[in-house]
Amino acid sequence: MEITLTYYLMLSAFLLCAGLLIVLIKKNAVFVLLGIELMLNAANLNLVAFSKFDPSLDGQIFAIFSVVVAAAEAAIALAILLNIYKTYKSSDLDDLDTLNY
Amino acid sequence: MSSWLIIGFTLVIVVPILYMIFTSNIIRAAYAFTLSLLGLAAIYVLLKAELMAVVQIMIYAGGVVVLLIFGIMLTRRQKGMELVTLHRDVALGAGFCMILYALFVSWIGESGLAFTEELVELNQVKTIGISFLTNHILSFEIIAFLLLVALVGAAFLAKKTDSI
Amino acid sequence: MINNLLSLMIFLPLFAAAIVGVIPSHMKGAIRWTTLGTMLVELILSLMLFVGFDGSHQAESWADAFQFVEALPWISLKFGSLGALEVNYFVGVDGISMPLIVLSGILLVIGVISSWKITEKVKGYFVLYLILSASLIGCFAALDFFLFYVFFEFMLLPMFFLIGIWGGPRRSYASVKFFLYTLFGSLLILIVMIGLYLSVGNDGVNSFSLIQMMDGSYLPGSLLNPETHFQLWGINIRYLAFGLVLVGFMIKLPAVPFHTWLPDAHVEAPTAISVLLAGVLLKVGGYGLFRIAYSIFPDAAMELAQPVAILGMISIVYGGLVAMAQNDIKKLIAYSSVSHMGFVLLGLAVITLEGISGSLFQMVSHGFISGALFLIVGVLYDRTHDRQIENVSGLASKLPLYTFFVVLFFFGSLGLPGLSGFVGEVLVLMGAIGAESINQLVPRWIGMIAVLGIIISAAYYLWTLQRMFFGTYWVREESWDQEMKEINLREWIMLAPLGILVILLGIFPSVLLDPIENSIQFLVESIINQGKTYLSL
Amino acid sequence: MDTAQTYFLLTILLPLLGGMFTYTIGGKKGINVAVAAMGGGFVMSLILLLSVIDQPWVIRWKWVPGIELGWNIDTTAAVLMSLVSFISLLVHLFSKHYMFGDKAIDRYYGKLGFFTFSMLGLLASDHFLLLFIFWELVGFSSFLLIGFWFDDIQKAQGARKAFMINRVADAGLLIGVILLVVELDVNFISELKEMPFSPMLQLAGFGLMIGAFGKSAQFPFFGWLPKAMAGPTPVSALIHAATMVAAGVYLLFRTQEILTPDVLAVTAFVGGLTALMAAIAALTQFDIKKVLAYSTISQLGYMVMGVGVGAYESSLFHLWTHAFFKAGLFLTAGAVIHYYHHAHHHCHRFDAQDMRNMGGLRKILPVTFIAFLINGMALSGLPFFSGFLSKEGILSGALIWAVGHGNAVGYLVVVMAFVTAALTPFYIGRQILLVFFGESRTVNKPVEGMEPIFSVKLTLLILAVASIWIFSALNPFDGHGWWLGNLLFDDHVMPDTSHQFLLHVTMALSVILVISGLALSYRKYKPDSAVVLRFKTKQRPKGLLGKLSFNAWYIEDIYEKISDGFLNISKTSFQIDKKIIDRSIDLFGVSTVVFAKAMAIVDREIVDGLVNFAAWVSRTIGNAYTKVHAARVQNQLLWLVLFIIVIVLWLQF
Repeated sequence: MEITLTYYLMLSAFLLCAGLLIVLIKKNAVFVLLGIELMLNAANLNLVAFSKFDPSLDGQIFAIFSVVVAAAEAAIALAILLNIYKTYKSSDLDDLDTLNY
Repeated sequence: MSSWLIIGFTLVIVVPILYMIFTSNIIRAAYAFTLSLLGLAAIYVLLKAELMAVVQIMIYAGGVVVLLIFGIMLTRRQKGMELVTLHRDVALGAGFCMILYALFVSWIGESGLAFTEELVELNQVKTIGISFLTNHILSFEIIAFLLLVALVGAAFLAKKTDSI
Repeated sequence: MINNLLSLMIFLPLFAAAIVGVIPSHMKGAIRWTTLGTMLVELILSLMLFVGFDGSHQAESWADAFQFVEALPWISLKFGSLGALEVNYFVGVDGISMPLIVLSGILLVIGVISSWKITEKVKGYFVLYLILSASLIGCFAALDFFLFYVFFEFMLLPMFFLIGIWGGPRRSYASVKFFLYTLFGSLLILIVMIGLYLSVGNDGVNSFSLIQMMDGSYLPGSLLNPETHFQLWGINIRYLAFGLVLVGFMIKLPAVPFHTWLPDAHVEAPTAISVLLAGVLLKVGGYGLFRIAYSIFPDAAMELAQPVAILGMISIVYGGLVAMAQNDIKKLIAYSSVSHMGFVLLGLAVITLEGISGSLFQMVSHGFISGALFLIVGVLYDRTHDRQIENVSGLASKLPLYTFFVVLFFFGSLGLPGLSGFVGEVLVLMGAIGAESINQLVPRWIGMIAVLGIIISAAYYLWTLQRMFFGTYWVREESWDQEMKEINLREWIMLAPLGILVILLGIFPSVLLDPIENSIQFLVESIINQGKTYLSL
Repeated sequence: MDTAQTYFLLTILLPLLGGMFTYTIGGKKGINVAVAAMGGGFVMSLILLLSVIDQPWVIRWKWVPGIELGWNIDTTAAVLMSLVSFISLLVHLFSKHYMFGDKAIDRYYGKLGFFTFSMLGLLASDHFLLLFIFWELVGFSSFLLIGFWFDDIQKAQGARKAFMINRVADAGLLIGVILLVVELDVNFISELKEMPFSPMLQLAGFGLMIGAFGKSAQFPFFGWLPKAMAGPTPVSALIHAATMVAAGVYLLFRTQEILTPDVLAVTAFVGGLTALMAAIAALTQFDIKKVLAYSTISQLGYMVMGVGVGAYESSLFHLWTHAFFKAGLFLTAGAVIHYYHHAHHHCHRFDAQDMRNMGGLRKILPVTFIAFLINGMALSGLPFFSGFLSKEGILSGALIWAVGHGNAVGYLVVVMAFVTAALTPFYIGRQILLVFFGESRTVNKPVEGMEPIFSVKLTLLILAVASIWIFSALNPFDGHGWWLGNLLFDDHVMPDTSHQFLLHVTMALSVILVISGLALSYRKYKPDSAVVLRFKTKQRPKGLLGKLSFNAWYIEDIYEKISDGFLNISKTSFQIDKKIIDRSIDLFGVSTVVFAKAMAIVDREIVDGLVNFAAWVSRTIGNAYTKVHAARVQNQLLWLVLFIIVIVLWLQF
């Protein structure tokens, strides 16, 4: 069986949709972060897969950038999450409704 | 041979992700996530992107996941309590996501992006390093600055609340 | 003479009300004496008005028909291009309002004396009383329609509370009925007032001035201008306006079929308030008919003379018949008021000199007589706390002096010559029977049927007299027997002046009619002339 | 103020002031003041008569703007004023004895003075309105005097009914007066002159006629006079015999110029009818005063008829003579009643006025008997008494009138007049025989010394003597020879000689009738006749005519029916008032409230509901929208996904 770009793109799409699904349906904020990481990975996979057919390797470079940004994002997000938890004694996203009222 | 490997690692990615979707336990989900990240790294290797695979393992599996697990432990309500999360809007979310996936699939299928010809082998790490400091120097600097800001910001946020 | 006599008369009671308002409420004596003093001053002022009134003054137009005139700008709102709202404080008297002011002055004093026995919430009572008296006098003196309306409405509220708080057992029903009826009437008047305001004025400036309304200085092309012939539902709008004012004041008068508030209000009201209600308040209705309905809409008055006269006739006969069927003496007198005020309406409707002077005389004389009659009922009620005719009999042998007054006022009311009631009635009947040959407004038979009224009134008064005062002495309750004492000094002071006035006016009616002769003549002429002018337009 | 005015004012005011003085401050001792004032008034009236004999005294003054009232004292008025003053003086004197001991005698004199004043004023008024004023005042004072003993409800009722019946007739008079004053511009009685016929004049004439019928107790108003007998007997003498009841005749007499022939014909007919009806009613009465009352009505009928047939002078003459003899009859009847009242004061249920209890007073009260006899003969119309003379004139006048007109009604009037002339001596003879002759039917031992005191005897005798012919006319057979007639009537002419025959017929017939009447009554009621012996226990008559006579033609029952009818109308009106007018007003109020409630419901449910609905819609949408976009991040993401899908689809297709 021939593995083509299409295959990677489909896998990436699956990752994206799965991450999105996790973001949408899980109540816990940490879980949501997991989903976001998953979606970022989907992007990375795309970049890497495209760069396989690109001599400049720009795809990989951007994937690395993306990983770095994702790491920084995760750190910041967790810091925010901890502060929220301190304030609201909850990590449930539904409880964060102050702006609603 | 290699295609079977790819399919096998794909399963290593997909199955933990499905588990993540259906489970309520965050810790287990985090472990499953780690597994799927490792599977992804393997895919990268098979895609001849070794540097990317290394970065994936080091930063994601080593850094981000550990960070997340700390986050899970720190936000546990009380000792001994199950690390359980609840689901919401499952049907809607699943529906939308499946529709989206179907769209993507059909779109990808229609797009005709079906490259098969592979490039010649290169010294990837060297090429990437030169690119960083030449073509992509601005991006590199910005990423560095971003990391600094993120570091300071995270440290600041993680401080005691009353000092804000 | 004092320059601001009328203003003084209007505002003195208000001032006194403020003073009474600050007297501590346990000092009942001080409150009573303050009110009495004020009212005595009012009486003196009204007598000064009577004496100072120039009866020989021959008016050329309404503008110079009034005396003691005071005018001050009051409310002046400018709405730019929409025009302006100009209300003036404009008072004055002519021969029509002057006797009524004097009547009020006299009855208000007597009302205070008869209120002496009010022991509950004295302060509130007298404050309301003073406000009422101010608005009564203001109503008779106002020459600005808006001012008149303000005083007219101002009268209702104290009256409502005076009946509703100090009244009898069914007081709330009565007071609400009174209030709604009168409010309904004043609503009709308000409509006409606005219509007149929009139609009357000088040089495009609208005016509330009654004088301009009576002189007929209508703005060209305006709603009520007789030249416009504006029609609503196929009827000339001036007739409609006249009808509205007529109904509005007929409620106050009251004339059948708008009279049913009166018996209830009278039965429930305390004695003094009954006296004022019958003596003065009803006259406001009559005065309104004189001043507004007939003076401003002479054309409609002439055209509708016959229906109005028939209403008056029905009031006379029907009121008397209903009075005969009463068992409650206060109700009887209330219905007799309906009957006697019917003469006012009838006399007015015919628009002849006799009719109108009789009508005015009847108002004054009915004021004294019905006031006295309610005092008489009050005397009995004070002793027995009962008003049923069949519960007492033969009082004449026990209370001869009281019976003397009863006979005097009963016969005064049924029109015995030599007492004031006769003069008014006979003048009205002369007017009503003679009108056909003078101005062809009202056919003769109406007056002839109205003569039945004097038979009926004799019937019920004599029957009452026989049932209550003649025969052997008997009272229903043992306890009443001890209370049956001859009238005391206070009651003497109230009844004797009224008796003297009734006899005086009966023998010398010219005491009242001479000073106002010119005014009445002018009124009649202006109604007839203006009416003919308007009708020919 | 000229002298005539002074005299006039003194004449009318002295009785009033004397009475008022007695009533207010004089008390029981003030009676003498009232009597003295009345005496002064009488003297003044004579002086007044003398002063106006040449020139009538007229004064006008403004009453109200546009109407002038006036007095006019001509000879007629002055003569009648003297008459009233004189009789009133006699009544004042008589009452001193008669009312002695009554606890309210001061009030009695006050009312008497007031009545005299009103009556004098009535006679002196010139303006019709002024006449009406005094007319009413006379009625009022009569009410007061009839109801003098108001403790007795029967008497009070009598007073009320008398006043009411008068009032009804007065309404007619008022219409007549107003029509005269306003429509015809006829104001002053002294200025009356013949007027051309007009319907208005006719109507006014009928109005005046009704008023006169009321005061003079003519059919159908005569029922009040027997009721008026409830008053003290001297009052009956003064008011209901001599003065007040004559006012109607006086009015007709005064207004003869303007009465139309139709009015006169009706007047004549009703006068004759009343004379006959009342005479029949007098036949069967038991009450001594009621006989006299009906006799008064009957005689008044004569007078009214006299005016109707044009015999004004005779009417006035009859008024004059009747005043004396009827006052005398009443006063003597009063003396009789007074006697029985005192003789039986221990017996409460005793009726001192019932003739069934009387009899044989001739010996006990001789002076009273003589006075009664003379006055009775005058009443019956026996020659040589005053009544004969005056009645003669009326009867002949009626005959001449009937012959002149020649119609059936005229002769009917004449027949009625002559029948009455026969009945009058019959009933007065019956009364004299029953009261004064025979044996007493109750008092076994006659109480001696009950003859009244001197002043009363004097009073009675004066009135009796005045009924002798010589005080009226010199010729006892000349009905037109009234010596005052020359004084009163300028154009006093003897009747046409062509009627001489009729005059003789009348005279012969009336003498025959009177004597036969008297003879009949003696035959039936002679002292030892069967009727008299059984009279004590006599019951009411049984026969139709007897019942009609005893109940006075049921006139009072008719009044009762009418007044019941009025009361029913009144009650119906009240029900209309309560059930229809008031209820419709209440209904209006209630329906307003209901409407208001309905509006409130509409307001709450519909208008408010709409607002609420709008609010609900926006809230629901808002809530829904809140779910979409608000705080829950994941929701926003969800919708984001949806829109991405949508956009993707849109881009794709």
